[in-house]
Amino acid sequence: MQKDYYRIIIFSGLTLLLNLLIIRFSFNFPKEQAVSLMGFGTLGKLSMFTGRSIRILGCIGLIGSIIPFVKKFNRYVNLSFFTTAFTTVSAIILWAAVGSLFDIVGLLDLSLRLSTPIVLGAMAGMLCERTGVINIAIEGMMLTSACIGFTASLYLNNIWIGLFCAILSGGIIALLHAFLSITMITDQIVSGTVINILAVGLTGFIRRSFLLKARLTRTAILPIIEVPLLSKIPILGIIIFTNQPIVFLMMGLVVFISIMLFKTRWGLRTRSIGEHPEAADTVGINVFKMRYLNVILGGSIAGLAGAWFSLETTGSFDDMMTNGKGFIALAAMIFGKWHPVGAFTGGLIFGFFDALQIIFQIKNIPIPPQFLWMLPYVITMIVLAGVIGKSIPPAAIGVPYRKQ
Amino acid sequence: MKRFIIIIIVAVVVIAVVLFFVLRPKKVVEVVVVPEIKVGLVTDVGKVDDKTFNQFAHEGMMRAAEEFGFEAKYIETLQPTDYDKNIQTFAEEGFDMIVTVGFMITDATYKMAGQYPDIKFAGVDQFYAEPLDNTMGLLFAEDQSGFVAGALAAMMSETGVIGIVCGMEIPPVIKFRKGYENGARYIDPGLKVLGVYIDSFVAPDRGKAAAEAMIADGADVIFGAGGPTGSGGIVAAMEKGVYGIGVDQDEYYTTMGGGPAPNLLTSAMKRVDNAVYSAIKAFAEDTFKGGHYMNNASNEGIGYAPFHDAADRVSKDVKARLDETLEKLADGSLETGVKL
Amino acid sequence: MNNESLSLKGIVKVFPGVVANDHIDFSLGRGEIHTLLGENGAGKTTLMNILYGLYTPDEGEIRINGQKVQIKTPSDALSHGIGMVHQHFMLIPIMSVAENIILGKEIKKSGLLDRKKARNKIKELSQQYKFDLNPDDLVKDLPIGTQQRVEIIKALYREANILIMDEPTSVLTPQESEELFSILRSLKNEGKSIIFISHKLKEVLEVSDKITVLRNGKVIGSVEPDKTDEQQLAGMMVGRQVILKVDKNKMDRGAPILVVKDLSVNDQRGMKTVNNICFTVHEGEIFGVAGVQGNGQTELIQALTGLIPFQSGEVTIQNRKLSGENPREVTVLGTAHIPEDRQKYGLVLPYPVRDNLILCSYYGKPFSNHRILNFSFIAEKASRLLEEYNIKAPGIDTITDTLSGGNQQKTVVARELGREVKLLIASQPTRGLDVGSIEYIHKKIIETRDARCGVLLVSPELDEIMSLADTIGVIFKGQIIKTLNIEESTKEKLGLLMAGIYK
Amino acid sequence: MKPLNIIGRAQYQEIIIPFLSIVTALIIGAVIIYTTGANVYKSYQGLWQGAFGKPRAIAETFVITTPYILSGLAVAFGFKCGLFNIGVEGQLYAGAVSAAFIGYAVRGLPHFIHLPLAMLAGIVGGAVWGAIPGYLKAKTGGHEVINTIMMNHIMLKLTDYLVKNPMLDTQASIPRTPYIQETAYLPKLFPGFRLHWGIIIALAAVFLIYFILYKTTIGFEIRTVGYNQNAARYAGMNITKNFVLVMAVSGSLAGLAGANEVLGLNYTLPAAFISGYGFDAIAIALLAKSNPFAIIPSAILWASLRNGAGLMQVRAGISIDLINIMQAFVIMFIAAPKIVRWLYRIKEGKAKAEVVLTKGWGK
Repeated sequence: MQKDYYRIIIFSGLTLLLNLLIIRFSFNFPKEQAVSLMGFGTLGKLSMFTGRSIRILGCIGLIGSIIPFVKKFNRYVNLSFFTTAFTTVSAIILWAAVGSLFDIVGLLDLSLRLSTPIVLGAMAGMLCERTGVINIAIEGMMLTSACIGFTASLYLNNIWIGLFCAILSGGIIALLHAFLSITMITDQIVSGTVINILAVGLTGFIRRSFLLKARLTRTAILPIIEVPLLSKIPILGIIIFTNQPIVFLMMGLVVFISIMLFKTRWGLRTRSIGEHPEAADTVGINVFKMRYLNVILGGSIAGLAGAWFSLETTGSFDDMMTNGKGFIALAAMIFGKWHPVGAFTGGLIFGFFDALQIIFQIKNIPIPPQFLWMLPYVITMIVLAGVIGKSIPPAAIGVPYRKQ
Repeated sequence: MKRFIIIIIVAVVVIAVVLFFVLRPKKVVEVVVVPEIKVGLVTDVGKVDDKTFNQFAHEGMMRAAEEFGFEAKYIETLQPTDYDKNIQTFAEEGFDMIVTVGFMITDATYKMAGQYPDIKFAGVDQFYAEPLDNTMGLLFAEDQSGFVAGALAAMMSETGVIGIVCGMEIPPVIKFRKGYENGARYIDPGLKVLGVYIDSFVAPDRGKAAAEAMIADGADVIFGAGGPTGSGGIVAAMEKGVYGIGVDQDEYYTTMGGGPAPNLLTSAMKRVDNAVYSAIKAFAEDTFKGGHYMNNASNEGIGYAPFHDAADRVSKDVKARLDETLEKLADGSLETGVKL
Repeated sequence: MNNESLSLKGIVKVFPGVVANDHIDFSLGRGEIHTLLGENGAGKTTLMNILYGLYTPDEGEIRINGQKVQIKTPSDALSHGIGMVHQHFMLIPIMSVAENIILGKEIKKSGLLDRKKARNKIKELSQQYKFDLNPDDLVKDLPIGTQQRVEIIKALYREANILIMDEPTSVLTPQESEELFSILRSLKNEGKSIIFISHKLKEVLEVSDKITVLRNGKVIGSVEPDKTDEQQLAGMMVGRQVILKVDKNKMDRGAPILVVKDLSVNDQRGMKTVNNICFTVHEGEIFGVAGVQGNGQTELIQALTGLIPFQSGEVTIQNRKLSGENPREVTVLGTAHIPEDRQKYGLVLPYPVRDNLILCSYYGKPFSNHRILNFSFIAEKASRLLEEYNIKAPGIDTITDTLSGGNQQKTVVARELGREVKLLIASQPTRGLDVGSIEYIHKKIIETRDARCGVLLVSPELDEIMSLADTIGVIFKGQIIKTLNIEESTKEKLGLLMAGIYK
Repeated sequence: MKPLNIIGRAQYQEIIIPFLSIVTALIIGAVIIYTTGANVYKSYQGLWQGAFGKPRAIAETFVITTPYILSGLAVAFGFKCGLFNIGVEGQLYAGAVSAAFIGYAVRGLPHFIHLPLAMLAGIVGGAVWGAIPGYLKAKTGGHEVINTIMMNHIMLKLTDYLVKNPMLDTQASIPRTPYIQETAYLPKLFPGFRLHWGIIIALAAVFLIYFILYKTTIGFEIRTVGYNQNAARYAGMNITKNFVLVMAVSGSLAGLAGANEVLGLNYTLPAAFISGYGFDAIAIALLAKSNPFAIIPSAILWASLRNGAGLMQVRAGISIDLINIMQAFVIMFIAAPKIVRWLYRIKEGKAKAEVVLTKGWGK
């Protein structure tokens, strides 16, 4: 009880302070002169007086952060966090938009795209972990399949076959993980580390042996697809229904895996194995087979995430091009409490702040870029510490299943 | 269960074998030459095929080695603390000349040059406060290169907004960016230049995202300055149908894989390969002299690549003005205004 | 024997170092409740795991309805109509009853799970056997007895004809056990055959049609219940005459040592499971807490020993008030604690025995000095305890995990009683142990009492409470509803109290 | 007689399995070298000579071994308490930045005060950076795995900012901090070699960590928490305190590694200081099965592979990628001894209690 109270005081106190700062900040803009322009795609744009708008936001946040102090509303401490997060981000966006158009639709579109590999990676990890196999090798799987997918698409001269090979190679690398951690009963984190190291070596080696000697550097990239009719919807049409295949696949997979996990036989069995493998075994479910299957499926999704880098985005492959996104995906997965929608949210937060960082730089906000780069990481830590709290992993995770 | 695993293992083996034979590189017939003189190259953190200066330096070295019959080897550095060690490895293997690539190796090169006075050193992007007799600092006027790119971008832009996607915030990149901005303003002082640093040289996805955000903000020329990250920006430009400008080397051949690339205007060249080549050439012809060697517009150390597929879209006037700018930079009548 | 639904012939199963099943023959008639009786480690569970496909036998054959069958996996067993209710329930706590039941034999509609149909089917089955189950409840929220019914429904849902019940009564009250027996009888009347595994003689005699006794992996013999009695069965089971009664002197009650006043404790989910409990334990007294599992015993013990905080009330040990949630404080006051789950709380299994023996005293002199461990003293002390408490381990450096359950528990007991103690809090101290170890630990508890310590003993085994305790408090829904002297308590009386019925 | 024999076999296996693992990895490496058409003998000769061929090569191997030991020890120490510290990279930076700052900014101190002060700054920097995720884990349940990954990224950016702005040496042609005062130099061990006293400090740290872990009550608590948190609480140990303590010590080891690099080797901190030690450290700790003394050989192995790679590249033109592939196989074979046993038909020795390396998500 007492601990909770401190938490409320500290958190709401901080948000209160932040909102007061925002209100103070709003007076920096001369009345009637500073105008922010927000673009909403085809819906047109909205122009607002910067100072006044920021002040209104600050007041909303202030109310939100005062509420938890009232004893009756103690449990709304998360509300105060979310309103303040909203007001702070909005206030900074308004600041950035002074004098120039700030394209909200573009920002969201970019966020969704940048979140794609993270969400996919998180779901890859989730599939493994839901059956009780830890996967810290998402990074390695993504890197390998980015490389293999690209190589195959070059040599076979067909990007769709390349995409298929990327997914396949993700699955094959995952098979190694499954073999090591399920059959060989290796510590699952060790096995993941092996794959991460191997991936760096292997891709570097393949790139040098097959790509550079052959002087091949570039392939086509996956086409942009506009969903007929739906892409005409204002705002959503651009953000959701006009995208490249892997983004669509990602969104589809979030829905599909949610349904699969919670509504189908396969999902029920998968979850049961992650929670209590003996129980699943005693009702005749083949634990080993299900684990293999899920780890390989997870790897294939990681393969898709890898293809996003090489085939969908850039049409080239560079060493280490996944740039630690696999580890971010791991964070998104834990953040999302091993749920596809949670993983999607987590990935989106990263994508959003990464996109925001770029746009802030373009808008010349006088903050050193290093601090903007930090943004997604700091936000994740705060959210994890204050709002999400403890996320409980599947009970049997990391424990190899042994039959007698 | 067992059958299931066996099927998968067999499938993997078959795929692996097929891939192995399909993708097996042609064996290069080795010509055995017995060279007497050995040239070595130490990379900045990264590999000799990183599409940036490491690769170009390596290519320049290979060209020279072939021409003069030298034996050429390289060491790829993994961590900055290994610079000294890698240079020493060459020195103790009896190499006669060592090329070090990147400004990060400046101090190590200088130190080792003092230790091994008989070996000649050439350092790409390196400036020594008190140069030794056996060290040659190969410097580049990136600002001039960026200036030319900026001038071209300003002339080609219709919206009055242009963009630059940079890699990490390090001196050569900063010089490119500032040169680009000044070049654009030289043509059109009211021009808006959008710029973004990305905290990695190998994040083409984020480079692309940055470029897209700029294009959404009205930019119609994107200069990608920073390895694969910048190339990501160019890819975005190609996709969205706006102009792109490459960096360092002619990206028409590297990033765009030899075309077609109707929207790739040109590349802001930084001839690391030429500089390394000339340094080795000087050594081969015994004209090696310590000191700094500035590669700029006046000695064709920087410049711009051919327009290739975009040639018919660049008008004669534009080209004339561009060449004039380059000439002015070369003869010193025009300054880029970049100080670092 | 055309009425034989199952027969096992010459089953052999060898584990490294142990012959768990040595040429076992067993046959089960249709509509029969056949009990497998034996001590822990006699091979009952191994045999049933073989039958259920969890283990593969090294030798022997299994016939079902006269047909020879191969059972390699549980799904083979299920397809032959064998269902099993495991001693440790095979239920997934965070899933619903329905999900647990249909797992492995799901009803599908156009690719998705048909929850509605599953729910109906479960309701139907539970009505048929008067189970009163809600398919949407989460398993973790259900009482133990209900969880067991979920397990039974799980088997029935799979249309099992042969039902294996592995020690089903170990977690139930006498009343609940009675209900279970009537369920078993009605199952039997429907023509299902039941293998009932137990080591409790009374209930075995009550429920079975036939009893087969196992000892050390061998079949000792089969008897019919009306032609035998407890003494004979016990003799067959243990191989010698056992004294089921514990010898002890009359209590010599001293000053109060543990006083619990109006204590309330919440469990992990924030439910108040201990509700204003009051009782006192005196020097030289064994205070037994009797009650069905899940009535707040676990939380009570954890709060008393400082593992979890308490909401209100006060606890005094040796006239010192506890500050709450501080196990060290409780230990320093001279309290020994034998936890209910020795592997989870009491021991660090990968540690050598030596380290487990100092787990609660490592921080003080002479075990350590200025935070540096005094190894010579520790080794000496550990060897002494090893000998004194008769722990069968090759040495003090033996990894605890490799010891048998009895020796592991002895390690805990040695550690806790091997230091100066004024109060012993023991929770289910003999759970899952063999008869020899049980006797030993009972003896130690009595000795502790006779050394003028207070003992708080919590056990769901009424027999254990009745043979050890001097005073018995019955816990029901987080309260001690009645305190009795041993002289005035009978099993029937206690059983009613445990079920919450008292006058 | 018989039990003795079995014990003998177990010990023999403890040596033979790692040995065969390395041999097998080398064989796989040879096959890969062969497929690229290079000379296997020349490659391995280069690898060996590059690592141990000359006094200087040996010295260089130990120069790399130094941070490997310290950072590997940092990860292993976390494992002992069931904490997975992926944040060694960030903590190393924190140590390097702090040490560099004290090294150049504090003037006029004698050597025997300035050097320890700078090292202490590195230790404290790393400790603080490590303690934060430890505290968050204990208090809010935030996973140390995520938090340390986040802290890595944050530190990377922070270092970049610091070195390019407040700590920039404006005289230098590259973005780096000013050179540290000579009074803060960590002296070289032998004249003419880069090998410095850091290796001695690292070895001392191994002994110290071993002592703490196995000879003190602190270590007893840490190991107990690592194996069984419930039992630790039962025994009256403070879990929160241990989490914070372990992460702080782990961070301080990493910070010391960073300080060593600055004070003993570079004498400055450049902006693009990419170490990568943090991730190698995980591999080294896993290879050593978190045993402090086993960290030394595994660090040497890793260092020699990396140090030899240079000469291998010069002699045979083999890319450094091969080293990564071989390292992956070494860990794989050591972690999955079944494969090696199967390959070389070695019978299983006496069953031993398994070494718990990691605790999944730290339940």
